[in-house]
Amino acid sequence: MTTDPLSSTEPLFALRVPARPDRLRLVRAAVGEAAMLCGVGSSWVGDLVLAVDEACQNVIRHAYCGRADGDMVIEMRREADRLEVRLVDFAPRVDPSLVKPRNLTDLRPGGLGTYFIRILMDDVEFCEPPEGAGNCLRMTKRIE
Amino acid sequence: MTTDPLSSTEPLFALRVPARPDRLRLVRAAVGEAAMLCGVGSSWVGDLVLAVDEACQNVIRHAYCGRADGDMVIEMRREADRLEVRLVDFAPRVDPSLVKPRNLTDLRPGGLGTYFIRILMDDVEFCEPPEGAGNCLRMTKRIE
Amino acid sequence: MTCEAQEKNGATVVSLSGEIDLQTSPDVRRFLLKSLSQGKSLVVDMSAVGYIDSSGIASLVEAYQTARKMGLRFALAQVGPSAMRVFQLARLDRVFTIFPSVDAALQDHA
Amino acid sequence: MTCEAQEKNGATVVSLSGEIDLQTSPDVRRFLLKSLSQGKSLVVDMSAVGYIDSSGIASLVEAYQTARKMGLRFALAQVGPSAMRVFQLARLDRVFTIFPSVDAALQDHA
Ligand SMILES: Nc1ncnc2c1ncn2[C@@H]1O[C@H](COP(=O)(O)OP(=O)(O)O)[C@@H](O)[C@H]1O
Ligand SMILES: Nc1ncnc2c1ncn2[C@@H]1O[C@H](COP(=O)(O)OP(=O)(O)O)[C@@H](O)[C@H]1O
Repeated sequence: MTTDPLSSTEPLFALRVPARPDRLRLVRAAVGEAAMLCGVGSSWVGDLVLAVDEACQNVIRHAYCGRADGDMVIEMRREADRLEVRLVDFAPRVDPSLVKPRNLTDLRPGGLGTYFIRILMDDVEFCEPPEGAGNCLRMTKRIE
Repeated sequence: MTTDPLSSTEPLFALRVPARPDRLRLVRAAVGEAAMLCGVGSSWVGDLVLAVDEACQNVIRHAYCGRADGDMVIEMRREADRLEVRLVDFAPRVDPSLVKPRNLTDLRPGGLGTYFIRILMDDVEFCEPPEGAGNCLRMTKRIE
Repeated sequence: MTCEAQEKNGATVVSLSGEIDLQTSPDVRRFLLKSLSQGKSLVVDMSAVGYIDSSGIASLVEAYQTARKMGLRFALAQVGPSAMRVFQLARLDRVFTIFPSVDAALQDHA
Repeated sequence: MTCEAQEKNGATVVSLSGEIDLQTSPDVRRFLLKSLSQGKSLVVDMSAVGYIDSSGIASLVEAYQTARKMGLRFALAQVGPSAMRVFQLARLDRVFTIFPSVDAALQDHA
């Protein structure tokens, strides 16, 4: 065992859950605990947890269109000075150009999720999903 | 989406982490949140969390002999009136007859983990591990 | 997540407690709209809300808009740091009326 | 997990706080043994311990045995329900001297 295990590149966890609202607490708990391993402050952790939660919500509501039988996988790793989160689903391929925030000045319920993700993370992009998966959203956040 | 999603058989989560002491908080958080989905009380949850933590500790300390490069997978599912936990590692095959608690009347540090697991869970057994894995400990606890 | 309502100084005070997320926000939404149907000013005590996401925000925005349409006041009280952070991100700290305490909100309503 | 020591009525009071598990129990063990090397009675304030596992129990048992060898008193104070549950499972509630408060433990030491 090394003394400072999380100074560089290493996997934190991979979590597979049914893509359902009642699993989001569990996802947040795992993401929060993993982030704490990197010695970041609680507001940094809170921001990361919110961004990942919003991305998972979008998988549940949009990618799977509310169908309750698909899974999602949340993978977190430390990459040098960044935390990287990959969110994989098994839904039909999404057109990334349709995933965008609404105009904030237009006050209405909804439309904030992608906006939160973009301002809270340093990089967000759909990347090539693993064999057999539908979509893979890759998000990174610089560790402060 | 069904209204009572957890009344019968369904997967709760599968979590893969490096088999290291600093990942145990994350494991406990996930196990605790998943157990809460089944409508059990907090002392029932606490007992389950302790048993799973002890089983993970034994993978870290005994199955991997303190080597820090192996993973473990914790899988939890509801099976009718039971919670089932499977703990899979990728270590060399363990002889189940060597996995046993010490005599409690002999006061010394250590030797309590397997005892806790046995009294807190209703069934504990090594089962056939998945292809490519080393060991699979299957534990179930009746939901009260 | 629990929602509780009580009458105070002629207003309805709803206390939310726990985490407001995609799982629980439909209940929060329903509870707030039902409370507004009493026809009284609404104060939402946020002190015990440990987490709120965009779906929780949506429930609050909908209640806020419903209150305005009904000509009723809608205020939040004692917003903790984690919820305040989310309001600020959504620039809702300037839209919602936010009081440091339920009492301050009730005095303003009176 | 934090460990803090202070002198009180000629005894050393160690306050443990957080979760005592395989990751943190080596620190707890070291801290308790170092505190015993002061040669004073030891009271361990457990009130802020939210979790303890068999490795944490092992650290306490080792400190308890070391204290006995040194002829020093060793007591636990304000054990919360989750830690007490674990002591009971291990049948250590009958081995350790457990007081409802640090003050009660100190009075007994005096
Ligand atoms: N994972 C996804 N799969 C498919 N479409 C998505 C996904 N995430 C977001 N979208 C699209 O982007 C829009 C904006 O999403 P968001 O900002 O989270 O707000 P909301 O979900 O409330 O509409 C959604 O309405 C949806 O059309
Ligand atoms: N996963 C495992 N792989 C190999 N051996 C194990 C495993 N779990 C337990 N053992 C064996 O069983 C013994 C008792 O384990 P336990 O009751 O947890 O106490 P301790 O780990 O403190 O010795 C261990 O010392 C070890 O020899």
